[in-house]
Amino acid sequence: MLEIHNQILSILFASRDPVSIAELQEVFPEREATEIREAMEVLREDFNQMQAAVELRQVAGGFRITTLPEHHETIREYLKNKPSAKLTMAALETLAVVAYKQPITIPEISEIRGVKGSSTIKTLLEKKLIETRGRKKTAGRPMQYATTREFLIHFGLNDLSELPTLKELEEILSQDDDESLEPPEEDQDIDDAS
Amino acid sequence: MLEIHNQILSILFASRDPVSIAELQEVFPEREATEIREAMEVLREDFNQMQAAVELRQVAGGFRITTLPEHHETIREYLKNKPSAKLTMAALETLAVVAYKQPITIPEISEIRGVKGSSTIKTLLEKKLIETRGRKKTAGRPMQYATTREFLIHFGLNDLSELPTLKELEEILSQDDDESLEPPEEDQDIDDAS
Amino acid sequence: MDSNLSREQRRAREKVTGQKPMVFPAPVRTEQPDVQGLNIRLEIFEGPLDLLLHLIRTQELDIYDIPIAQVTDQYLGFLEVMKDLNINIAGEFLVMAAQLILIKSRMLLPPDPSEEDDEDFIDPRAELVDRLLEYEKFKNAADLLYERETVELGVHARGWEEFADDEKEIVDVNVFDLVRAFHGIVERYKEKVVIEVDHEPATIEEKMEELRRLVALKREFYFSMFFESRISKFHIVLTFFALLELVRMEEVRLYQKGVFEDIRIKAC
Repeated sequence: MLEIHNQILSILFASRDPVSIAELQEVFPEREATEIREAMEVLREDFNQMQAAVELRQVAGGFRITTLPEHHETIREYLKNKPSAKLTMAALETLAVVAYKQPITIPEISEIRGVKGSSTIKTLLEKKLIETRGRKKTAGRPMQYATTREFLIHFGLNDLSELPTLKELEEILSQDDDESLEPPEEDQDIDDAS
Repeated sequence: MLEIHNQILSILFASRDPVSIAELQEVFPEREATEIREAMEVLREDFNQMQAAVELRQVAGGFRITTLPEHHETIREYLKNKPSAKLTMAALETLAVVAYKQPITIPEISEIRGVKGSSTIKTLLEKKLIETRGRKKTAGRPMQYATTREFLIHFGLNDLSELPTLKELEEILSQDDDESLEPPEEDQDIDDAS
Repeated sequence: MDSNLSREQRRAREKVTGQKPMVFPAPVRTEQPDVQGLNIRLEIFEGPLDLLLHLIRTQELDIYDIPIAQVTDQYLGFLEVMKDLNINIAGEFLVMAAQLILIKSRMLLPPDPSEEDDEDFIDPRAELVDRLLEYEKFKNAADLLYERETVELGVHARGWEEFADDEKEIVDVNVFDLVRAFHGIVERYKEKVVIEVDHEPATIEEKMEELRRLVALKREFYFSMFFESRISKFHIVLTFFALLELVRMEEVRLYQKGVFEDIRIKAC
């Protein structure tokens, strides 16, 4: 038998949103509401006594595990250092165009993407994924951009020739979908998209 | 003064991804690596003793808090989400070949599996379980593939060395029963029960 | 969020959340060999090696001394059943069938008297055995991954991230994302060109400019892509003239594999 405290705790941990007593009642229909409320209260006290990193707080709509405010600076520091190339779709597209068409000017990028706007260029420059690479010898001598060494390192490439070609990608994409994923059983019945 | 244990714990709680010792060292530059490692070990023991809802695990070269498997159904009942799609046997076979033979080209994978078709490659790339890893220095310079960090997380591995060696796999085969695949803890339970 | 799950939905979920593997070929394999009846689910075989291993292992045959005649007959019988059931037999199965027949016939040949003793003798089955043993290791690794996946899918990470990044941000990108993004742009561009061709009056010069851009993007494409959407004959002719002009100026080259094959357009 699983203890209800632990079951609730696992839900609190895995949930994206605050967890309400009403929601928990749906999960545990055989339990009384008071029982659930008591278990939550016990958990809260446990947290407040034992832990000095997180607490169980009552926020809009329910309960939620949150880290204590005194640790927030530490957490921010951690998140800041974490290397990541999380890019927006727009930035990814711009980076892709630069990678495959370098050196390239901003008007040329806009032309290819069919979208104006150079804010993504700034982001990519800041992330050191692209850099300026001389000026194009045409009217106005516009600045050209190319990918950096950091770009290669980040994507685990030795040189640009290791980028897959469009032809190679098309070969992979043209393969029939082979249902590499086992369809979840009776999938059609469950069309909940959260 | 904030205790380093609690600071680390708060980071672990705030992060979805595994947190590595190296990352923590960047957050606490004034601390020795051994100090951080010790604190992590203390936390792990604490978790394993006290908690019965979540555990601290070593995954993909870092540490991560996850719920215990026995709470799976409860959590899903709460989250009301679709059961995650499982990989097909074809995809798992391909992954197994890549995991042991990386970096490897698509024709080499087909050779071992005795089946043509790179359709599973597409799914595995999309799920980020494999990625391109340079080109092979043979005629045509074909793309090579390798497993990713996501692969380690998906299968709950700390690193590839946690997989049995190919030789060990042969031995498992010769024993010719499924029990040998069970983790050793199971055996202990059975012993205790008898 | 739907909080009103039907009973069916709950049941479906319970079924899928079960701890033990369900849709899994291995248990089928542990059943008693049923080669006579051959009523094994066909899709469970990932390829000819998988099928062969199944025949060998379920009948507890010695893999180092495969009774090749018996196994070949069973293998071919299996393909027959597949054919009768109108199941499309992948080419690899047929290639293996041919190999098995070849090995079987070699086994029937008397040993070459010029070969002094057994040491020079190469068993015709040797290569196949090696392949099977090699494949079996990975098959076993795949089973292992399956079990790990089953456990890991039941494990949940923190659902909520404090200080999470913008929703706009997508996950870490890799090389595959990069090439796919570029591919997407090229496809989009192609569509745009086709639409423009369709709706706007154009001169040969404009058409040439479009083609130049397309060639710069794609390096190579097929003339047929201009027929992909509703398009007037006039524009096809115009495009064709523009192409010829580019060929004349040695900016592009045209290729054709055969008389009726599609024309490939490539940058010079």
